[in-house]
Amino acid sequence: MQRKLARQFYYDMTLARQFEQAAAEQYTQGNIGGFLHLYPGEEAVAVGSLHAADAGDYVVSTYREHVHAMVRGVSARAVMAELFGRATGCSGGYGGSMHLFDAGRRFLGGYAIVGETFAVAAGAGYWLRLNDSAQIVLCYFGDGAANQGTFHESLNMAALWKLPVLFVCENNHYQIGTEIHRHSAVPEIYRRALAYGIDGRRVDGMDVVAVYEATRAAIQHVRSGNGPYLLECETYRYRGHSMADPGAYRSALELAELQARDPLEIFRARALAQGWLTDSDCQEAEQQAADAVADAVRFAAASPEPMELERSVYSTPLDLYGGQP
Amino acid sequence: MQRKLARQFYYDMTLARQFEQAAAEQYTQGNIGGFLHLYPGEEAVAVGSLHAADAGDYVVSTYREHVHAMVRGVSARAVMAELFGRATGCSGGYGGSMHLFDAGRRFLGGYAIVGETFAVAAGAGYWLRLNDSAQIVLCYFGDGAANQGTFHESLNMAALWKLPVLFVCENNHYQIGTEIHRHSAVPEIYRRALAYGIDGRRVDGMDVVAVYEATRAAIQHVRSGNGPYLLECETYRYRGHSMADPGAYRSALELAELQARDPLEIFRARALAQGWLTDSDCQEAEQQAADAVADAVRFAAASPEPMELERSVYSTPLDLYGGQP
Amino acid sequence: MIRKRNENLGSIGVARPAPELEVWQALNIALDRAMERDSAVFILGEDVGLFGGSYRVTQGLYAKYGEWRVRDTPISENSFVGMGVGAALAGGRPVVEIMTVNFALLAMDSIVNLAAKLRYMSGGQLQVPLVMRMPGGVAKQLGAQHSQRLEHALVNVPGLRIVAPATPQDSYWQLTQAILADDPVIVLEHELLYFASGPFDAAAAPPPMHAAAVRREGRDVTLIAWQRMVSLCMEAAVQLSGQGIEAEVIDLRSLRPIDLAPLLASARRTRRVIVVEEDCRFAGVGAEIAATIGEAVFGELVSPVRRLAGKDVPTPYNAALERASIPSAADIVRSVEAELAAPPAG
Amino acid sequence: MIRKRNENLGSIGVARPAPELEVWQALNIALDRAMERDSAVFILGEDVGLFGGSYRVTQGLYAKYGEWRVRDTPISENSFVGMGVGAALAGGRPVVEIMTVNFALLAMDSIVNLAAKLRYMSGGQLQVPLVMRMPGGVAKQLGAQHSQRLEHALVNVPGLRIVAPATPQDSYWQLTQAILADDPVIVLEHELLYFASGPFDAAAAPPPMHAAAVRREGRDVTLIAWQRMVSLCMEAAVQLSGQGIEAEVIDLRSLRPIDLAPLLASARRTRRVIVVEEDCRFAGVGAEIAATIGEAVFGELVSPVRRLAGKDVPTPYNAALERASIPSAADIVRSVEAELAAPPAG
Ligand SMILES: Cc1ncc(C[n+]2csc(CCOP(=O)(O)OP(=O)(O)O)c2C)c(N)n1
Ligand SMILES: Cc1ncc(C[n+]2csc(CCOP(=O)(O)OP(=O)(O)O)c2C)c(N)n1
Ligand SMILES: [Mg+2]
Ligand SMILES: [Mg+2]
Repeated sequence: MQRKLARQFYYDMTLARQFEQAAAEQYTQGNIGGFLHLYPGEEAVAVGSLHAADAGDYVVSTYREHVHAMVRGVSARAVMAELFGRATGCSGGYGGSMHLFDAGRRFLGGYAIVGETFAVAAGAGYWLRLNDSAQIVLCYFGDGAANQGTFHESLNMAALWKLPVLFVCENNHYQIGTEIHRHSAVPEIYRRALAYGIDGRRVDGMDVVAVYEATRAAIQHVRSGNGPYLLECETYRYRGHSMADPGAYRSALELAELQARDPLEIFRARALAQGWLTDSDCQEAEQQAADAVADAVRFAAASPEPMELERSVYSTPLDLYGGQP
Repeated sequence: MQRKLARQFYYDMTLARQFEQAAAEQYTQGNIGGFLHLYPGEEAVAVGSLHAADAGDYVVSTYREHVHAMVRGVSARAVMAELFGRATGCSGGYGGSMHLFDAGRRFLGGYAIVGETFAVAAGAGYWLRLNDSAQIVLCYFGDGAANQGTFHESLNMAALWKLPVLFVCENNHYQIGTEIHRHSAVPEIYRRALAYGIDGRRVDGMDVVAVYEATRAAIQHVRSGNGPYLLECETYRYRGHSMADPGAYRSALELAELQARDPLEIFRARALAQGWLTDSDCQEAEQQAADAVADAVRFAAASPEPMELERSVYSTPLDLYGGQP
Repeated sequence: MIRKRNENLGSIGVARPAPELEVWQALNIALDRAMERDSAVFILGEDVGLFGGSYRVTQGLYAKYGEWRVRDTPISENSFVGMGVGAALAGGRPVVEIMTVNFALLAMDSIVNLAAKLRYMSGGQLQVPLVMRMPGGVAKQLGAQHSQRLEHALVNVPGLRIVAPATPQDSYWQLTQAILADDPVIVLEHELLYFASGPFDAAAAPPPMHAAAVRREGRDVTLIAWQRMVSLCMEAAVQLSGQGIEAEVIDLRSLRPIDLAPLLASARRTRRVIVVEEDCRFAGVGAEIAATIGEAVFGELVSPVRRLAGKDVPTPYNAALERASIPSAADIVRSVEAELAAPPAG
Repeated sequence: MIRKRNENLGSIGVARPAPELEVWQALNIALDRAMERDSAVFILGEDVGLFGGSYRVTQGLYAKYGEWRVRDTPISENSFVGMGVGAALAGGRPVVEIMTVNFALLAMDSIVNLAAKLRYMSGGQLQVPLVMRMPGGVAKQLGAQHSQRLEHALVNVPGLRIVAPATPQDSYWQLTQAILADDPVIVLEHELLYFASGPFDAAAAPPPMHAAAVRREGRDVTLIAWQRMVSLCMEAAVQLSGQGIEAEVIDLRSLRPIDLAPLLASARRTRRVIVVEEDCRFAGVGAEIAATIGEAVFGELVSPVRRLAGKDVPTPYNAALERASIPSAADIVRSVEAELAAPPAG
């Protein structure tokens, strides 16, 4: 593995962990409102998979998407400012934690209604395919989302028309407080793809290198015109579902066991052992991440608020649209 | 096979064929309005499967449900009168062709929005299971319906909670004008059940005995507490999707080939060869069916129309509901 | 599917001589031209391709543009509307046909939570140039689940534009404009109007997409309607004219926004207003118009704004009951007569 | 999920002394009693069981009644509401919780095409005693997709009953009545009211499920509201009283049907009416009330019925903009002042 990539992985995962920690603190202090869904424990999924994608590929994510946005290139500043509801946020303060967007980076959001991502991704994929584009779409979703009707509908259409969509399941085994065996008759999500003739596999979502390799292979499959693919990443969220959830439905043992497989620890140990990284590389990355997060918080706090309530509901004022060809 | 059952099969299929023929005529004459979806070609499915069920089992069907209602015991009179929109119809003239109901016979209808049947059936099944009832639910649906999100959602829940529901797919290979390979990535519908760990199989839906036997086995499975089952019956509709559809998207060859496998012909030949029925049995059944249909038309035409527009929108007038415990 | 229905639109439509066309043809031409002009325009929907569309609207387009631009979908409403949103975000200009408005209930999340909100939620970065065509209304004995009118549910939603053409000319104009718009536009079509004919001039310059149209001038009462109710109002107006009562008939053409100025001007002139609505009465478009006019011209009316609307029942199958469940031309005549007979209130 | 929110209901609620309870507790008690009384009552919804409900409403019931009567569902809204319909047809009395009203958009088909229509379509043979609970409203920076109010879409639908309790007492009463009703009933709850407290008396006899309640009498102006807007109206009324303006505040309690008589009586007395609505203005419940009152008491009002409503935007995330998007107590005060300052129109 290249040193450069290893450094990137470690930095991104560290930034993710620290950013979310800071977001939790800012939420507790009342600087962030609404629902806040954090990503600690799942870093290897976004980091490993998104680094396997091209800049021209589209990314569609859920309400637990801060890290996806940042790995995609949205600055920690723009994400934190959005959580603060500021005009400098990546959605101008209009979206919030669950609705991050960056059109320029082809980061299509930020969806808070579980299951919407499937259709949006399939639609973007349809457009790419119609134009014989080499680009593809990455579509993130949780284990709970796999039970929404749109999963079925959209995967059938994606398969039928061989749309270039990589469906990435972040299987953290919980739909809020409901463990996967209590919400899914078949808890191996990748197996469900077979009902549409879609290839899929499961990968250890705590191992960023495994996720990266598996995603590269999957993207290769999709980009070559073989149609969609479903990559299931087994992972775990350390925190409750959102800041409002203490996560009381999980045993301390379960949590401890899973935290022992921490994606940052695993990667760090391996990178040091393999010589991809040195101790000082790691320390440097940690410091840099800490600086970036502190800077993002300062930036957000100092940013102005959006002022216009009625901005961009429409492309032109509602009653002025003439539409002359 | 018992003679009695053979006679019943032959009579029911003949009645079905003749009834639908008469309905088409009455539609052309303007005595029936709305959309009219007919069943010729598919008789073996409803007849074979419903005779394997108990009177206490619930039946949930689609908008192509005249025959299901009649095999279930709703009289040809009550069905025809409903098509005529008369007060003597099985829905009092309020429902129409797509909304036949008979609460007493546990015939729960009659749904015109594709995919609704799955959830309604699962719900009735939930209630039966909650009460440890020995009854089950039969849920009919088309190949096109299998792409609706509710298929996925409801089958997952049915499997998760081992609900007593037999899903019967009437796979006639068409969703209106769209052939199954153009609407389903995996055209073997029973294979989709595997995504929920639901057992399923495919049976020749033109062979009433095969359907009957397969349904008996499937019901046995469901009634014994093994959870849902999906039985896919391969069949074909001779007519267009509804009276408004000439069916121009199908080749004459395809139609002719399928009609050569006519369920009535197949069964008649076999029943005669096996000695289950005699020629005169058949003739008698045909005559009896013809009489019943003619009588149904007369009855419907002579029946009064419903008069009250605002009847039974609510259980009590909207503003009178007190609800004192 | 209903392939053959006829309802004559009488004198509705532009006044100058032009060839006659049916509504479905006008829509078909609008789609064809839009697809010719802009390769980003494509169609998604059930049986829109090979089959040619349940109401013929997409006829011929599959042969001309191929399956990638005229795509037959499975029965998966919420997802294919959502796909329309996704494709629009990526640069396409999809025209989604929901076979009937009744099935739009399955796609409400994609319509309301995706199409309508994405521009705003993204701080204006994204746009959703998506057209959603859907026929609805009470047709002929289609039963309760297939006789819906969804105006009441859709018009409230910020981010949507909603048009409701009643003539071939407007169908052409407004669908063309909808496809050109950078916002999600719902085109409400009416199942009983597809085979209605009227004058058509492809070269004529359209009014703004949302502009209301005075279909008939009159001094005694203002009738406000849209879609099929416009033709019933015209019919009623002719009858009333025979009794010396001159009704002004305004075709709303757009339900979001509503073009208020001509409504207020007319109300001020006639001082009596009746909104004729096929949708159920409760909190529908008629209520909005009555409330708004009532507020804007308070004290200038002879009597309050009346609403003649669909009855508060699911649509019955029986033909006579079905007819009784929505306003007829005779009902309109009776309402106007009652209105004029009553001594001025207030 | 918001576990801790407080909004004081002030003097809303029954007047006589009773223990104080929070809204979620009153709902919880109503469910518990209904389940004790009738074994046909069971609960379906996301995280209603083991987790105890996003807003605690089902807390303790899973332990007490077991998983078959308190069922945690997958995220499959359209199907689990449809299952509620199926179970109701077969004899059950399900209470379905849709985690928030926003997700009801996914279940519109089951609500509108199944629950609401089956009794009528079957000629009265079938009944659907189904309760659909769903919290909604603008809460605290939940963003556009999670801040919806769906009154506008639901109230128009024949076959549904819709209640919207604003106090613990009403929450208990109306949920109890909803479960007893043989029709589908939607119980609209408000996310910011769950942890509001108020007097509670389990033994008190309830008024009819649909009856409106005069929360405060006043001679100068009538304020009509429901859910959270009632408490803002009460707050405004107290402020106005300090200026010598006495506002009457009516809590609708039910949105379908609307209990018209007390509204009209009050309108006739005060001759000025303002409907305060959290939902967007266009063709909402406020429009219906304005149109109906405008028609019924035409000529008796000093000025037209006014509507103070949510702004025509998706709900922004930013806190200040979010606040500006719906009426506040200060807005209500200002509206009343403007209304009274204006010279009588008409
Ligand atoms: C349609 C819909 N139903 C319910 C919710 C409430 N909700 C938000 S997140 C969530 C659980 C989703 O679980 P999963 O898909 O596994 O994602 P995770 O949160 O574990 O990342 C639920 C039920 C929602 N947002 N949308
Ligand atoms: C949700 C929905 N979408 C579209 C339709 C229009 N429609 C009626 S039947 C039908 C085809 C259904 O095909 P299938 O399930 O195979 O049943 P079949 O008619 O072949 O028996 C369609 C698209 C509908 N009724 N409901
Ligand atoms: Mg999860
Ligand atoms: Mg079929």
